[in-house]
Amino acid sequence: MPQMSAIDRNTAAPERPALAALEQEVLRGALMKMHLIRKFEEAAEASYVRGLIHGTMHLSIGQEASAVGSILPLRIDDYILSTHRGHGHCIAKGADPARMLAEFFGKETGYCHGRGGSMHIADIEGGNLGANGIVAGGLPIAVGVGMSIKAQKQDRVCMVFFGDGATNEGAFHESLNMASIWKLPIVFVCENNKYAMSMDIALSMAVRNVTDRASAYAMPAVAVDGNDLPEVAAAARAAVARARSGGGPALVECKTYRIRGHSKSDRNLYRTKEEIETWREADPISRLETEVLTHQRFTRPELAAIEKAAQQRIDEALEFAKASPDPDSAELTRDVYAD
Amino acid sequence: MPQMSAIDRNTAAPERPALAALEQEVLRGALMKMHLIRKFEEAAEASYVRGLIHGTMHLSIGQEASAVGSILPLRIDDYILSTHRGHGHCIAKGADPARMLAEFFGKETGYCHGRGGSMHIADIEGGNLGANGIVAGGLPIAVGVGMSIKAQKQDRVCMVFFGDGATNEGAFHESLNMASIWKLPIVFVCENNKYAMSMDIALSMAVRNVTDRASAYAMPAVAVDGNDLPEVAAAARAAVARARSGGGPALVECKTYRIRGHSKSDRNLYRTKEEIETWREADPISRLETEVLTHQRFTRPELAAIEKAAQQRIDEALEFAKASPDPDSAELTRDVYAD
Amino acid sequence: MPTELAAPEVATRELSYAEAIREALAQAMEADERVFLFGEDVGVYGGAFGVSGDLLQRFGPERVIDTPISELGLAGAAVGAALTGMKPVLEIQFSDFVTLAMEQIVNQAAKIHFMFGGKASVPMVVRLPGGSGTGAAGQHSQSLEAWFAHVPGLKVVQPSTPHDAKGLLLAAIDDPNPVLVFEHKLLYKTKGPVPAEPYRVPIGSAAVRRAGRDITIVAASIMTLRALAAARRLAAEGIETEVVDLRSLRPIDFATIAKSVRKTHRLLIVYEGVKTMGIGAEISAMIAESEVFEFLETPIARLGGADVPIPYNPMLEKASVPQEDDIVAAARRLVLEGIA
Amino acid sequence: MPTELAAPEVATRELSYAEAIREALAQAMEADERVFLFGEDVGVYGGAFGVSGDLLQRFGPERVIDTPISELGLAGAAVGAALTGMKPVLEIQFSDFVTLAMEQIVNQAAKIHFMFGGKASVPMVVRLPGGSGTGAAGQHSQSLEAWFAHVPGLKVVQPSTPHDAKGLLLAAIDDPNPVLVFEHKLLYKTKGPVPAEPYRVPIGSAAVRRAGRDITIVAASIMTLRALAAARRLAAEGIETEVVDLRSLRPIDFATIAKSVRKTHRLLIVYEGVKTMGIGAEISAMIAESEVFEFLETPIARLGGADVPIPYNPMLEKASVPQEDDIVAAARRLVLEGIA
Ligand SMILES: Cc1ncc(C[n+]2csc(CCOP(=O)(O)OP(=O)(O)O)c2C)c(N)n1
Ligand SMILES: Cc1ncc(C[n+]2csc(CCOP(=O)(O)OP(=O)(O)O)c2C)c(N)n1
Ligand SMILES: [Mg+2]
Ligand SMILES: [Mg+2]
Repeated sequence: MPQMSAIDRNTAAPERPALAALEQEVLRGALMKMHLIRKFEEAAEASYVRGLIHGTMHLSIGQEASAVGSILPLRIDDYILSTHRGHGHCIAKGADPARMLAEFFGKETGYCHGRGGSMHIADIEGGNLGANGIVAGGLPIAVGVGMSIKAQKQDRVCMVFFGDGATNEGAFHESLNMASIWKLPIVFVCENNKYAMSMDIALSMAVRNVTDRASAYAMPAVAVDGNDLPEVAAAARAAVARARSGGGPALVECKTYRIRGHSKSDRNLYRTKEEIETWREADPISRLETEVLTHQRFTRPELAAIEKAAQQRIDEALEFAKASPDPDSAELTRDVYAD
Repeated sequence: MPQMSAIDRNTAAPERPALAALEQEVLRGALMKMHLIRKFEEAAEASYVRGLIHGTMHLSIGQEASAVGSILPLRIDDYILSTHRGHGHCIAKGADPARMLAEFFGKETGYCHGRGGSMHIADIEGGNLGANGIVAGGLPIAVGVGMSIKAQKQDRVCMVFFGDGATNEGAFHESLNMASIWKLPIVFVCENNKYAMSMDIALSMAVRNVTDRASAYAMPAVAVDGNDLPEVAAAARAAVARARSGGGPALVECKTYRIRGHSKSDRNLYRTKEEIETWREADPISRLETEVLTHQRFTRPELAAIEKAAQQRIDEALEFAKASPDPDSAELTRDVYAD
Repeated sequence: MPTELAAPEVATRELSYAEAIREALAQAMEADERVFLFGEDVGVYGGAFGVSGDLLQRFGPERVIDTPISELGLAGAAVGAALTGMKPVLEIQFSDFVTLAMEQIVNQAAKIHFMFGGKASVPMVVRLPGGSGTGAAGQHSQSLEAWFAHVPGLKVVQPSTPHDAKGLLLAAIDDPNPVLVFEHKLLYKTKGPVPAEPYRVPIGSAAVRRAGRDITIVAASIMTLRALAAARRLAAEGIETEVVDLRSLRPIDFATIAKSVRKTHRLLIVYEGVKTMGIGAEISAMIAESEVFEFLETPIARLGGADVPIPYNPMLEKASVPQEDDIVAAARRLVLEGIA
Repeated sequence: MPTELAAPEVATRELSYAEAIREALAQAMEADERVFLFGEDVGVYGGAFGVSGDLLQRFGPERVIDTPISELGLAGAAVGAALTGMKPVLEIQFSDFVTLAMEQIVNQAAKIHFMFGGKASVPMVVRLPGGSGTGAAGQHSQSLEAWFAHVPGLKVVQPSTPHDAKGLLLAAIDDPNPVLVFEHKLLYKTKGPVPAEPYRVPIGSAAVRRAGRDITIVAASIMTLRALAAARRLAAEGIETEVVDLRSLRPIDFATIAKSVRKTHRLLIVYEGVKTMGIGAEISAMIAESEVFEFLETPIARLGGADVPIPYNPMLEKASVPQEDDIVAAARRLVLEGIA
């Protein structure tokens, strides 16, 4: 429970259950992670603009509540499988932003020793089995992780992320079916940000919600406001608990929005400025901050301190990434095979 | 209307609508085709046993009503796409059993000049775009056929067949989704015969019916007794009319049963003799014959004449196939490329 | 004296490779209403690499079709449309994603004409941006064209110039067979002369891009440009290089390669795909089993991609596929030391 | 004097190729509870080719798992299970269906170890019954193994004997990398000596099956048997053939092949996959770019599948892949006339 006097609490309107369910340190951690993600991506973007990073990147700015809220109920030994838009998931699962940025910079100190880059960051020790450059590529892998957990009689859970566009891939269908018939401990988290690159979900599927597809697998499904961290966390908590207790898989759909373009080549021809603006106002970080201020869970200076700490960590991460050595070109074919 | 006196008609119970909807010549044609399919497959089976045919084959004995009933509302210029279990569809669409059997025998006179065999019989002029050796392989092709019909502003329809097992392939999902968002003139006919090879549908999917999957695509769907020709025809007629008039795709699920093993290697380890016997009693041909006799649409001698004519046609087909020449080995690479 | 051969046309107008492809698409769609383009983000976005550009505006959403992310389904849709009177052009956003569509391309498109005894054909085109060099790492940088050269029933082309990008695509659209066009991401912005009117570059014909007497370099796609640059440097050292641009991987224009090797007695094959089982293996083997074998004075050398997924780090990425320096070094070694 | 080399083990017990595979699976599952078998109809049906047989009864439905028809999903499931501590063995019912699973095998399984900087590995095995000869026509008879030999990160083996079928499968299950085992449908019923205890045949090692001085035949899978039969006929004509059974396609045991060619000065490569871009192309190219090139007295000959989808008609089907007569003729041509 938050540390405030009974008087303070009485003056504030009662917290909604989803927020009340988040203990103070959990909430602090969640805020910190959302800031870390935002600052991380801003730093990456700035580095790209300055030519320090090559390739492309897929930013999740605006989607932080979906990543952090979903992962909040997970334990360190639970697994996640992430996407091309995966920085948020990675940080939420506890990865070190410095090693992530080093990977972005293609450095030997990066999570993949500079071999993978943004689209392939994996943090195996932290339970992140990897971002994925293939849309829906993680979904079938999740099935195997679920089989593995079950075979080893572990009480772990596997959470797999994917976008709305990914649900049009055959892999989505095959994976949800197998997860369901075998009652695997998998939580399917769809981050529905309304677009697959330029493709409006209203044009790419005939149903309104991704959850409308779950009945084909007799799978419980819930759609939540993906920019509302407490709601996302509540939905994820229920799905994770169910999966962990042998109840089988579930689908959580986080309705959210990506503020940035799809990738660096995006000219935003498929959506209006107004739409972007509307969603900017639903920013998941400031929304949560406003709410916790209202309920006096945190003071303004406390929130500022969290943000500042996040910024500082990312600044340090950037220094680390810049200062790190490049891989040795003589080791080009290292790690092609395990031995 | 059937040619019988008013007195006769009065003594019989009224026909159910699905049967009454079938004009006498249509019904005769349907009975004839069901017999042709049955005799065709029995002849193929016997030829295989006698070593006249090599390879394997997938018999649809017991599923004739599904093939014939579904195709009954189609016009000659409508398209079908068929499966590995496709003899029924092919004959129902009007193919010549002699050229089909010749194909089975690998002869130059066969539909594919002996290059394709049972799993690849196509009758392009008759609108059969081919059987398919790949489970669910025809489904994505149907999407393109639907696009083609629409682009050319034709009033044709494409009917694509597939089994229950095929609905677990990603191709099923991708195809139904695209057909639905683009409102393509496609009728999806699932012949649910309870098994995919040895896999019981109860184990391979978490929902009871294939139709339970249609809502994921906002697609109308209906399940019918697939051994009941008039019911199958009625459901297909509605779906075809809808598709032809621009209403978009629909799914028809024919619940049926394959009496023979999956293919020649099947030892029936996954099902009981009793189950097979129960379904044998629901034989679609004798069921329909009993009903039309009851309603005096046909007399016993008339029915016997139909069956005999079918047998005779298949006997002739067999002679044709046997007497036909083999392909010329010098022409091994003919038709690899079109020019 | 070796010279850079003049471009086959007297066109002076220059287009980029991407623009040349777009022009081919536009001209094909204008000339034949059966032609349409579809794929992920080819419409309003203008294509992930900007190739389709304004085609949606010019031809409307019924002929430039944005699709869901469903590569297998899309390839199948191309088969079905081609089977029934249309001429679909499918863009696979990155050639790596063709891994999802192999079933329809290999089991259906490639085999239908044959399996149906010649009664139906599948005139579809698949455009596949391939290759490394953009920092997109292992799943977005592959060169998988060699797989398709192994599949009877398919045709495979790989243009290296804007001129050929247009002419090969138009030829592919004309062709009654399924044709895969492997474009190269790094080439989209390269410029070159492109005649304004529609024209075809025949599928199955290689092009001698530079004449020389000391060594033949057969190169494909972007490697042709690197080989030409290497040839200029080698010429300064007195090594006269003949550069053959492969252009078609299925069928391979063996006659042009053989003719060149008969003249130069040395062969170096340069390609971006993984060396092992890459297209150079086939070319080498074709030469080694032919009567040209007797004309060889040195082993047949191949320069191909390293045995590694394409790494993200830019230096490693460059090191993983042949660069100009590598070509110069390999050619020198072959000519001067006689070893591959 | 050339002789048939004795089988490497003194085992007298004979098993069929299918039984040998089943024994390997059973022994692996007994020894290591992380190992499990899954795929379409591998359980109650016993496998489409009867390979798994009674394994369901022996190991129960949690270790011998019947699956829906979802090849892409299954390949991905193998990746996920392998990533997290299991050792999955996936049966793809006919190797042709791997076309549906390429994405997971090539983009994920093959690259994860590298892309993750060596931090994770994917010890999965995929068993793929391949080859023609059963009258199953174009979509059920392909030999697609060459594709995978093009992919860094994968290993590919192709056993020709019951002994190797067991030993290579056990080695594959041990291996920390994804391994594809291409079995041959026509070999399942062939018999041969198989030691009862578990043993490994090292991946990446070819086997000299017969010694000879006039010509080296490198063959893979069932072609090894045909090459040996051909060698016996050739011996009667005085042509002494050395037969090398390739066994591993990735990595290729170049040393064994090179040693043999240095001795015989002639090379014929025999494989069932389509000749163009088949595994023989790579072997030919490896020889042609090596110092062994100088030892060659004749061109390097390849006998591979014809440029055609596998036809249904049995005579055409036979004509589409190398038969014993073809091997005899090709070897004769090379030795007597010096042409490929
Ligand atoms: C199989 C595959 N097809 C296409 C792409 C190219 N691509 C990358 S992300 C993307 C859009 C994905 O949309 P969605 O799943 O909604 O995720 P989002 O980008 O919106 O987070 C596309 C088409 C890809 N990476 N993989
Ligand atoms: C992609 C693919 N996977 C597996 C097979 C092998 N196979 C052929 S038919 C079949 C069962 C198909 O079941 P279903 O779709 O229900 O059709 P049915 O045989 O019952 O008519 C299987 C597994 C195949 N031909 N293609
Ligand atoms: Mg999206
Ligand atoms: Mg079935």
